[in-house]
Amino acid sequence: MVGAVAAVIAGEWNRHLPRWIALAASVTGLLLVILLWANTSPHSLTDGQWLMDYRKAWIPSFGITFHLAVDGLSLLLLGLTFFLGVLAVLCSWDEIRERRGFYYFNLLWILAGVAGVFMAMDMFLFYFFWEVMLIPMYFLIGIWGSENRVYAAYKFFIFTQASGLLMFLAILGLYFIHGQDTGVYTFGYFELIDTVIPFKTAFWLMSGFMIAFAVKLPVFPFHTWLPDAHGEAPTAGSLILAGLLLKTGAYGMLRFVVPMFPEVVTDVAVPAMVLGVAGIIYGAVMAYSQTDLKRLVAFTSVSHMGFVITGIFALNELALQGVVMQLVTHALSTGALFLMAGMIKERLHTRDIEQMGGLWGPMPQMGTIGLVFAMASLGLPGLGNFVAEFLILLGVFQAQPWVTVVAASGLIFSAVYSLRIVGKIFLGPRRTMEAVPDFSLREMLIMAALTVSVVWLGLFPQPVIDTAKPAITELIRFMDVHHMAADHQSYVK
Amino acid sequence: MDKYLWLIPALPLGGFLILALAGKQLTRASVAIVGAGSICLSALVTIIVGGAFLAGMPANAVYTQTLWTWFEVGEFSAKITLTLDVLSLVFVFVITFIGALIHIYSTAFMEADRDYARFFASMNLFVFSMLVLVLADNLLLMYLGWEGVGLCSYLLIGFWYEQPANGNAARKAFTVTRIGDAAMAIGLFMVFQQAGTLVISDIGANATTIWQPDSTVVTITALLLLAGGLGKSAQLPLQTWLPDAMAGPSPVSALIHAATMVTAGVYLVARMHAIFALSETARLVIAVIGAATLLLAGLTALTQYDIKRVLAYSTISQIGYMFLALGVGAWTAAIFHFMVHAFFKALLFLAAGAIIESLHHEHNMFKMGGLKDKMPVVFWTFLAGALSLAAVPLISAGFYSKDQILWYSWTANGGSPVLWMVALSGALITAAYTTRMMILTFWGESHTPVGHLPGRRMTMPLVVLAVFSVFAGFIELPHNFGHFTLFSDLLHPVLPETVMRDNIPSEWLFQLLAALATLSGIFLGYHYYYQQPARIENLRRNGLLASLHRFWFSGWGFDALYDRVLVKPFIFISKVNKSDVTDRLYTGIAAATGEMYKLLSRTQSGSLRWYIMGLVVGAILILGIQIML
Amino acid sequence: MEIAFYIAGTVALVATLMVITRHNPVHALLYLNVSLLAHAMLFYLLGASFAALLEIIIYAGAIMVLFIFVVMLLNLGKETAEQERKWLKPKVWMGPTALAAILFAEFLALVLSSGQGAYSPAVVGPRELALSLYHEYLLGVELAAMLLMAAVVGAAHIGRHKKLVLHRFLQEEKEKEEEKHEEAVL
Amino acid sequence: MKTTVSIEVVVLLAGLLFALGIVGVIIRKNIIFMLLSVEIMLNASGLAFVAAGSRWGQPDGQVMFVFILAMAAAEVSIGLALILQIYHQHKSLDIDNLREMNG
Repeated sequence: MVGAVAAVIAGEWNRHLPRWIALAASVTGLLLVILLWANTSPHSLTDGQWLMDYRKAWIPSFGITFHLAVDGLSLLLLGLTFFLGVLAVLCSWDEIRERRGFYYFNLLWILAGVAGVFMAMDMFLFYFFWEVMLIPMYFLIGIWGSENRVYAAYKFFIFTQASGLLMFLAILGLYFIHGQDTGVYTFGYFELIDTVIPFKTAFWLMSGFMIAFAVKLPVFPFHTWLPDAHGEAPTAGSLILAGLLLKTGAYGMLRFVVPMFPEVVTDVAVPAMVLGVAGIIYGAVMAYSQTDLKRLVAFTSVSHMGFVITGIFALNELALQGVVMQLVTHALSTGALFLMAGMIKERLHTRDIEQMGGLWGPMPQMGTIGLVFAMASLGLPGLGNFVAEFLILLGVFQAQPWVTVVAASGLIFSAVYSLRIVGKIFLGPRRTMEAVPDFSLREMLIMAALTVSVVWLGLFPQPVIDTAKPAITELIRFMDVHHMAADHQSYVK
Repeated sequence: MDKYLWLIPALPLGGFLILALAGKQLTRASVAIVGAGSICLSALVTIIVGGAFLAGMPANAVYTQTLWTWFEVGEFSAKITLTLDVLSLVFVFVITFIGALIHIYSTAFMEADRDYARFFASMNLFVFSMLVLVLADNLLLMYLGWEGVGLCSYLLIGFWYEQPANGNAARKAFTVTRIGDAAMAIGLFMVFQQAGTLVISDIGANATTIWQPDSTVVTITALLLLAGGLGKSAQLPLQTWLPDAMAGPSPVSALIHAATMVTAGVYLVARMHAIFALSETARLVIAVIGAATLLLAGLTALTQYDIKRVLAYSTISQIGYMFLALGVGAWTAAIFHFMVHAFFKALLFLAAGAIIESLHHEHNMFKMGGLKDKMPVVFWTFLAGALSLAAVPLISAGFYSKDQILWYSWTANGGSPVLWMVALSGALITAAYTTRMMILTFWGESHTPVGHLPGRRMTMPLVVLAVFSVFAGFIELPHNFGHFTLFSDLLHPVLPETVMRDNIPSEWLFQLLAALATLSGIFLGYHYYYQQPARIENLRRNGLLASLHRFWFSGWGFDALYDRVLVKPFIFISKVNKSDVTDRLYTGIAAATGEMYKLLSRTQSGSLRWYIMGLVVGAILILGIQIML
Repeated sequence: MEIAFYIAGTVALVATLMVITRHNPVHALLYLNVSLLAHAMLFYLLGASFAALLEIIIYAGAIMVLFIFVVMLLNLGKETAEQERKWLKPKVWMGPTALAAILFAEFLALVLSSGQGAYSPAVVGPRELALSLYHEYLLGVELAAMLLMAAVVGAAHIGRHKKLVLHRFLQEEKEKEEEKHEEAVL
Repeated sequence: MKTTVSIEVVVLLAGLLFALGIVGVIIRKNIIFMLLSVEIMLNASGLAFVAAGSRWGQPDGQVMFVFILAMAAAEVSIGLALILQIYHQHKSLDIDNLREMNG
């Protein structure tokens, strides 16, 4: 089973043939994940955190292994990866007309990188995949983007690359500290996680990881690459960027930062949450003033990711479950909004919302779907985002009530910008007299899939929650153990 | 019968789904059948289930039905559970029954509209959400309905989306109520943190063990929940959205902005009475807000030209009465007034809609007039509603419900003479503006020719509602009128008895005063608008009064205030920062690098002397460092 | 004999100062020669007699002659002196001098802080020098030889061959330009 | 014949000469003068080497001087060749006229 998934990923690396192969590959990936989920969910969720484990020596002399493993959290995100992968292939069906082979090659390569990031259990391998997803994204923006694409691509690349470098330094630091302590030089996750690090060093190492993940997420002061990258990327690029690449940041925090540096994380929780809240509000306010539809949606991402980081650092089960939900639902809702922006652009040849208006008349279907996702992004109950935001806020309230109070104002701002989207695009008088056809069958299929998922997540989120549960409880347990250990130490002193 | 409970909300939901997914393909007739039929069926199920419920009252006086577990994390669990007790029964009855009538009315009213299916889809979704709101057994599910009605309200206010003004009104409505909702969400978090559950019955049962009476925590929790209610119910200070919400079609105004959604706040407070009962401060706040709102909105209503805006402000004012009743602890009186108000206000809106449509979308009352003979059915039904609104003694349902509130506002435990005075002057104002509206609309000269008369499908609901507005009052009579308390008895399993103060004065006196206030209000309106309209002009010429008039007309300047204090600064900050200040930091780094490059490339001048200078300076620096160290 | 040292040092300083301030290249060269002879004296006083000899023979003899040849070849005379006079203004030399002064001050500070006492220099004769040179520093000598070789070849190459070719090109270009100019005028 | 001098004085003298050389290089525009100043600097450093060698009674200082000498000879021959070349091409020895980079 593991080998199969790995083979899919490996197989994807050298596809040069156009869209059918891309579609086939991502559908296969999706099917495999679903199969895996169906196979394992009933019994193995209760016992043990890891559903699958695959290990093979890679560069043994440096303690590097090709080690992939999947737990509930990774499984969810993997499912998301391939689901969005299928949609991304579908949505670029007609949009991309030049250099198709290379385009799909890049797309699949990104998917492979993201999937690898979600599964890698070896720090070196993790970094490897982390970089793997970066460069094709750069090409995707730089080659198939719109007017200002080179600037955006550079900005994206420099931000993520610089932060990735910091992470690599931190990984190396961890590697050597662990090696000196135990004599075993290894990049393995399970070994490194137990490394005992002095607080000060731990702080710096964590900062290395944190900055990498925070840039990717992106957390408030590091967000500026996002609107540019989103604005210029092709539709599928925005979809992947919003849906998957941002998630790797959050995944990294959940998987590495929190369990590896529990004491430091507890120490910096409040500032991190404040940053998160700043991101929520800043993103929302910024979103309100944007006239470029894609930039607008990008800023809403900043706002939503603010919820994620706030939730992660609340460090309790409610909030962490909320974070997982938020990752999934945000990918769906924001992805859908980007898709819609792409579709509108195909029809009107503009992303400027000042030039839109009254599109409900000619495109009632798109209007309805657009409304659904605008509502999802403002957190309307009954849609997935509400469950996520509610759980996060509820969890954060247990930790820091005041943070929640401020974050809740994000609910108001999100209403303001979401309604602005709907109002400017679909309502009001018509601005253009061009004929705008409603959804084609292919588009309808994409949007219907997204809508059904987001509603399903809103009404029956329990399967997702159950799947992520072992990983989350493990995380919480880890925190508790460390707390007890820390308490114990302080008693000894 | 409890296993059919789910049908009540499911029917409108089914209607919504059919219309939303297949609305394009259906004919107008089938849209009307699906749209209105689902609600009528729902009303029928309500009557059957409600009848069964009342006939064989279960032991704990509730029907519950758990459909599925929504989500469960750690100790937190939210289930999709419907629960029916008498309080929700009253609401469900009003929602489905009035909803059904309004839907029937709309089939005719919206006949000519392009988006027939969309209208009914939204209306059905609204009814569904509202039913979920009142049937929810936990606060989270209630929140779902709560936001759902907000969404539908948004959709329906902005129904005629081509006019930007409608879209703005819709946005305003959603945003303003959202402010309350955010506060309410925080309230939910507090409740969960303290009670460990969001199930309403559990909270109610354990409230006294969880919270100390009059502790700060319970007051804050109560006030946060109240904020949600204030937003939805358009009470001070979040009332500004409701008058603008009249941009929607008239049936929408009737259903959402008069009969049902705006009373969600009343429902919330009544539902969570366990918490509110524990906080003296919170109840005082409710009462004061209610009193202030009723006075303020009443005075504003006196000055409006647009018939629907008059009705909107009167709605705000009447809900103010309900909040006042809740605040003083007269729970059942509030619910009673809610029910009666739902009947007559829906009636008034529908009749106003009929008038407006007949007069080619003329909203200004001063351009109406003389409709008494031209539209007799509308006139008589409107009169019935107006009598109820003005609370004309004995013959109108409004009198019985409002009189009860007036009475309790003095005598109930939380009441006081000041509140009573305010409520009484409110009654006078209500009567005055109702009379003004009646006279301007139906008497006097005709200013606009009547287009076509409303058809049967529009008048039938008017008549039914008129009957209810007159007779609904008789199910609850004052103590001295034979003490007939069918309604409050009904509600007592859920809501506590109103606690009275000691040594209260005689009720007769109060009723007399209330009646006097109403009649003098009517007289004032009659005098100024019928007998001597010239006097109004004289009054208006007075500078002070004219500016007062302007002030009231603008809704006491709240819109301008919020615009100045909240909206403008927000937009300003947002616009100023459009290109993102933090980006400057990074582009700054990039620009600095560029500058450095230019600077350094300037040094590559090819001038040997410069190079040597550079060498020397470098040597100086290195030696300098060595000396320093 | 310290007095001889100080005299020689002073002469070297003054002569050097004159070198860098003269306008006429020939004068400057002569002062440089004086300076070099003073250096030789200093070397001798420091016990490095062989170095002093080399200084006189190679530097003051051979290298200076090279300079003089070049000056003569280029026919640098009064015009150059005039030019130099125009260039050498206080505004021009103040800054660099100040910089050099700072550098020297730092150097001074460093040297004085080391605190070495006075000593009497030991005489290191040609014999030891030769032994050292062809023993320890053999590689360096070979390298120096190669350097000199390269210099000879390079100088020959640069100084003669290319000059002519480029010179002719330049003239041709000039002629062409002049022709064009004339055509344009006509 | 025996002199006693403090090493500081010799080194300072070398430093002073070196500084003068620097000044010469910087302030003169004529390439010939710059080349002369470079010679001064080379000599100054040679002086420092010789002084150091004599301080410790070792031949190394003089060896270094010999190398410097060799290098100076090479440098001067190449430098003068270049000067000739430059003069023929540009009819000028002004270093500022010879800038061909667009800094």
